[in-house]
Amino acid sequence: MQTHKAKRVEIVIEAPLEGRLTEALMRAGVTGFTILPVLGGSGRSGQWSREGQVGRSGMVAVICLIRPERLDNLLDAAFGVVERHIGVVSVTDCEVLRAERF
Amino acid sequence: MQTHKAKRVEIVIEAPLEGRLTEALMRAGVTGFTILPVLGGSGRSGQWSREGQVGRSGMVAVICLIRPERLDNLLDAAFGVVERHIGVVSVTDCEVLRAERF
Amino acid sequence: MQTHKAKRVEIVIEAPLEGRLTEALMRAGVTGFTILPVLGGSGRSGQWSREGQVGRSGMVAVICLIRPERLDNLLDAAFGVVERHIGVVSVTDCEVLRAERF
Amino acid sequence: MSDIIAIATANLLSPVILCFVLGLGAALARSDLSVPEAAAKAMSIYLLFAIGFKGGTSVAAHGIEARLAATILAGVILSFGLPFIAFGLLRVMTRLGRTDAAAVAAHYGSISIVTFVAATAVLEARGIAAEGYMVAVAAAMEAPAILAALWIVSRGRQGEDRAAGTDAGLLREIMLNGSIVLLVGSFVIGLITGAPGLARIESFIVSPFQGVLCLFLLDMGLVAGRGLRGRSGLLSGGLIAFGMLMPLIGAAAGLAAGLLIGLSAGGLALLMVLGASASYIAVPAAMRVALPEANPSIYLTLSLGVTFPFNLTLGIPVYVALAERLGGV
Amino acid sequence: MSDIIAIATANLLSPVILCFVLGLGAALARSDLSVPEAAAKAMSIYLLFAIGFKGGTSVAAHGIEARLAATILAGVILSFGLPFIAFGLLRVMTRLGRTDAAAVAAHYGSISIVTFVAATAVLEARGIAAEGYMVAVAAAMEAPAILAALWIVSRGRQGEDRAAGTDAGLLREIMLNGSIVLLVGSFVIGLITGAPGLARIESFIVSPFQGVLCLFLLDMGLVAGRGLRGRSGLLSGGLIAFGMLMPLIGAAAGLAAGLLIGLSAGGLALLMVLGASASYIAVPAAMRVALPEANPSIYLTLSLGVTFPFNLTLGIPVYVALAERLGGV
Amino acid sequence: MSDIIAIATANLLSPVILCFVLGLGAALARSDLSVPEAAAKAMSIYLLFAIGFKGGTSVAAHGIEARLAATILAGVILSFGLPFIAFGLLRVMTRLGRTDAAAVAAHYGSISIVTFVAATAVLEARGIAAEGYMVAVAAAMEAPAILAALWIVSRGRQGEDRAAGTDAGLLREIMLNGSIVLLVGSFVIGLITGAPGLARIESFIVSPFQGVLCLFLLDMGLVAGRGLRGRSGLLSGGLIAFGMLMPLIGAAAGLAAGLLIGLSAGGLALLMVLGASASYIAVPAAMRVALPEANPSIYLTLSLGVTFPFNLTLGIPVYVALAERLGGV
Ligand SMILES: Nc1ncnc2c1ncn2[C@@H]1O[C@H](COP(=O)(O)O)[C@@H](O)[C@H]1O
Ligand SMILES: Nc1ncnc2c1ncn2[C@@H]1O[C@H](COP(=O)(O)O)[C@@H](O)[C@H]1O
Ligand SMILES: Nc1ncnc2c1ncn2[C@@H]1O[C@H](COP(=O)(O)O)[C@@H](O)[C@H]1O
Ligand code: NA
Ligand code: NA
Ligand code: NA
Repeated sequence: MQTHKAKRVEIVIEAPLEGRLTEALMRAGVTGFTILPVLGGSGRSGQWSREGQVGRSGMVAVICLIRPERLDNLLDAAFGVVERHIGVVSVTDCEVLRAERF
Repeated sequence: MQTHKAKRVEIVIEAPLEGRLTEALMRAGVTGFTILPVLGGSGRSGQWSREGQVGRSGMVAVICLIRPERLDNLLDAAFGVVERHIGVVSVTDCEVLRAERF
Repeated sequence: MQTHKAKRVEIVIEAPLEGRLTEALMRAGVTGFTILPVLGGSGRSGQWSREGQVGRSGMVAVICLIRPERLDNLLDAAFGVVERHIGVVSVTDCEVLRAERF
Repeated sequence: MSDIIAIATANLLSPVILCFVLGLGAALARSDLSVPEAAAKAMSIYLLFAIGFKGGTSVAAHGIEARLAATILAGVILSFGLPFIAFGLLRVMTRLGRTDAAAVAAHYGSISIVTFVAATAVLEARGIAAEGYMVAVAAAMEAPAILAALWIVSRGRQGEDRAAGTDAGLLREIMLNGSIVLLVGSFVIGLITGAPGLARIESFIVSPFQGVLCLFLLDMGLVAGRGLRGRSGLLSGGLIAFGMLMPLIGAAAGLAAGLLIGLSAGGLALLMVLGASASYIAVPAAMRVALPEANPSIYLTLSLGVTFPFNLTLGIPVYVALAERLGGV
Repeated sequence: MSDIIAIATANLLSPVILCFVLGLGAALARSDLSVPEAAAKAMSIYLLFAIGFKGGTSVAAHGIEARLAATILAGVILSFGLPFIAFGLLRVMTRLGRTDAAAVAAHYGSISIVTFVAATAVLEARGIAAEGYMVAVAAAMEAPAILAALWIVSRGRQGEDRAAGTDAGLLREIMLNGSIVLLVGSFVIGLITGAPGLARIESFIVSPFQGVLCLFLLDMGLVAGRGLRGRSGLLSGGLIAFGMLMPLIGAAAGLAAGLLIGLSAGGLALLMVLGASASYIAVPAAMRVALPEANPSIYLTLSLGVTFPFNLTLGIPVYVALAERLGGV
Repeated sequence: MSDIIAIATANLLSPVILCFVLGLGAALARSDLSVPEAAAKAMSIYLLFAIGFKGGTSVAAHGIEARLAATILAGVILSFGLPFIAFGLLRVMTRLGRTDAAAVAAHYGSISIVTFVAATAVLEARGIAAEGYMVAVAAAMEAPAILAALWIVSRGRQGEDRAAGTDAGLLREIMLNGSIVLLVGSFVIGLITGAPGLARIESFIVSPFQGVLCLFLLDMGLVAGRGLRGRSGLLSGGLIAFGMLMPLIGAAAGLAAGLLIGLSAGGLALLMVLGASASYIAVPAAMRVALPEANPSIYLTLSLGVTFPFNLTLGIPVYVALAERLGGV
């Protein structure tokens, strides 16, 4: 089946920042993204778990499939938001069906 | 540690279609898959969020690790279900432990 | 934007083992990980779904971004825990921002 | 007239409605107030179980009348028939294509159980009794509308696509839809255990009922508001007009059927509400499977953002007032 | 005999049991009816808190008797001893390997708190009082069975594998299992605050109790049904027979111990229920950690799909009837 | 003095506090006991709705007094002013940097609604009435502290960074924070529907209130305990001292303001509690957005792990006793 090269960007970020990140992504011309819940994790700022949270805290994972040429825009936009906050950004090569969607 | 080449297929699809997709995957000889919840997202059909949903709506992410040679079968099966619906399919190269499982 | 080579390890494991896995990962010098909830799945030990569970059962997905040179340590540690249990481990090449974090 | 206004104001100033308004306002103002999905689902399970059970016990008390079968039959006919009227209206009043129109039509043949529950609360507040089996009628009305819509679409389609409409598993999914099963199941349980059963769980399903309904409608308001915020652009004047006209037509049809059968004032009001209300749970899910080409934003926004609030605020008082005038005793 | 039938029918026709049957049927019919996991967990927390607290307040009222210690000790012995009987039976009646048999055995030594709660509801309905400290006994019986099973397995194993069974953290996890902590904790809170404390939260933990139990058992039915649907193939005739014979043996052991101690009819019935019931929460999780080679489908399906329904429907009435005959006052 | 001790012991031995202690202990002992996030959120929605609504109905009963405005104004001033005192103290008592100190300070100007609710429960238990509009005051006090903190920080900053603090959307987010909207909204609903409205949902929002509060505090204990377990290392002696001194200062400020306004004993106690309590929901989320450099572990652990338990166990009894002495009638 016909597939097309693309990049899969995965951004783990604090929940209160979610809205700001997605807005930044849209401004950067991202056509779509998917948000996954996160149960917990660990990093330089220590270990945490959903259960240990009150209110809107915790983190989410934002997954974004884009055409390779759009990657830099996206990373700049994402970095602008993540920069001063805890969280991680990873990029993977992938193939997508229905490239017209991206 | 000994690893083996495989493909990681990630399918984001509407929850009401989940059952139909997994059945199609099994028919296509897929040995296993993992289903992750989705909090929200955005695409050609607009932005949505779990909170804005009632009932069985929303989307799920189905992750499927398979041997490279089985990829085309899987994509055909997946495409048959996703085709007329909203959702995205991406494929990544990966390595797996315990290849005998796939 | 400047990115750095890394590995993305995804481990799907039974929830009761989560604590043991993360401890093993830390001992293996992993600097961070993210835990995602799992709704259900299928594999050699059959199909299951969150809804069919009582108590602390079910599975979780642990995602771990690390420097390539640390991969083997991590896989050994992970395998030590997963070995006798159901679950899968996959590894993908990726690029990360802010390598100093890994 | 005066009594309509009386009921309307009493209704509009009830905690239940004000909670809905609060949710609506909070969402439109983009507040981050939200009710966890699991909590909302749990409340809907509670509400379905409570009204189903109470309906069953009341039937157990009054005995099963011949009218039960007649009313259920009437409900099925309404549910199957109304989509055709809705479809015709939509093609005239709006620019919706065949598939979108059929999908919307299905929602208006089917019912909104929350609207039904809100109506029972209003009747209770006015001390009007209703036939307990109306919950069974509600359950019976959920599915037929979907079949009507699929039939409408398939008539306008070619081979392979027609197949789509008639998906193997779909029919089972529709009939065994969770809310139908729970409603019918708890109705039967109430029927079997009767008064003694009710006595054992009364303090759970009766006393807190109104309060739970408040919080549930708070969430409904939030959901409706979020939908309107994002998608109100989709609603042409014609669609909005349809969203308020169709309930009145459905209510009129329910009224006619109810009078024929000779329902009590309470039963009459509830049958009108069932005719007037539009589904936003069972039908949307079925439409995604059977008519994926239909745009979900249209039918969801119309049913949840226009018709549901309309019935909740203005519709119910009107239906109740009319039923009180015309209904038997 | 007649009274057994009387209790059995009263029990089978209670809303609580019918809700379980509804859930079971819905799941077997592949309905999409489901209770959110969070709601189910919240209900179990409510139920554990309520019975623990009520038990504590009743002990506060009647004072701590010498029999408390004796009964807890008896419970621990039952929990540790029954797995050996179960293991023996399984090796004779079924083809299960050593590890699978030991894992199953652990479940039958331990207890099902929901079965316990359902039994208290039946006693209440019949106006039979029971020793408040039975909840403490229930908590004490959760863990020992696990150790018994690990010991059985380790006896048949070589070095490195034996290590597996005795995982450092495991023991702590078992003893500090959430349900044990909550049950014991709320028991102690009830003990401390006594009647005045109960008065403050009575309308929360007493009146809605039966209703919450209904919805909780609805979910239990759904879970059990899903399990049976997928895995009933695993159940050989021998396993099913074991799943109904073992509870009777456990109940008999509980009866004997209870008579020795001289428990009231209510306490006797509850100790029988504890002996008869099989765990499906604490033990399965522990088995996944300690005996991963054991097939979870077997013990879960057997405990949840066979023994739980058996006790709920037929077992409890029998145990209660016998206890009423033989128990003290 | 004696009455303080009386209230304190009565408070410490109440089911509510003991549930908190149970949760705290379970978490510190690393039990896997946990309340689902959705259930905890649902309970907080219930509590906010209930106290807001009750406050509204009581204002509807007693009429809106001039003191309402005065008290709200006082609350706003307290909320904006206390962070400056807190910031000063932190710079003296601890080694926290400017940003961390400001972030912590914001929490102490704002309020903990759960502490407020717990206090109302204590007042009820002692049969002391309070002004219904105190819930409106509570809502008014949530946000100003955040602005004060941002102002403190921006004073010490250069251009581009100053921008950060004053994020476009932030202000709206703070003002339309879910808990503020729900509290104010349900207050207004109570105000509109008054006694008849209350009558309809009383058995939902009044009778089970204390019980729900118990389970909610069980979860608060679990969360606080988990936080302490992981991060107690962060708490220097100075920080802990601050965590217990600052509430007393806040309470004193509240007392002074309340006496000036001439609040009743109940109102006085609640204003003291509002001054004394520290936020751990609204403010932390705002701080993550506005002051990401501030270490969340510090302010969360301090507010939730030190000040919340302090107020809950010792603070409230002291405030209530003082209020009873000095407060009007
Ligand atoms: N190496 C990693 N792999 C996967 N997730 C990570 C990693 N490092 C950090 N994270 C995630 O990002 C969150 C914040 O990380 P940090 O900013 O390092 O505290 C953690 O709680 C994890 O959820
Ligand atoms: N480029 C993308 N990257 C990640 N997820 C996407 C992307 N496009 C769409 N999705 C997901 O697929 C869903 C439906 O997409 P669409 O069919 O384009 O409306 C969205 O709600 C997202 O969850
Ligand atoms: N090929 C696969 N792709 C993705 N997930 C899998 C795969 N095989 C197994 N899994 C996941 O691992 C769990 C246990 O697998 P197994 O040990 O094969 O029973 C399954 O329930 C799935 O969630
Ligand atoms: Na209708
Ligand atoms: Na047992
Ligand atoms: Na304060």
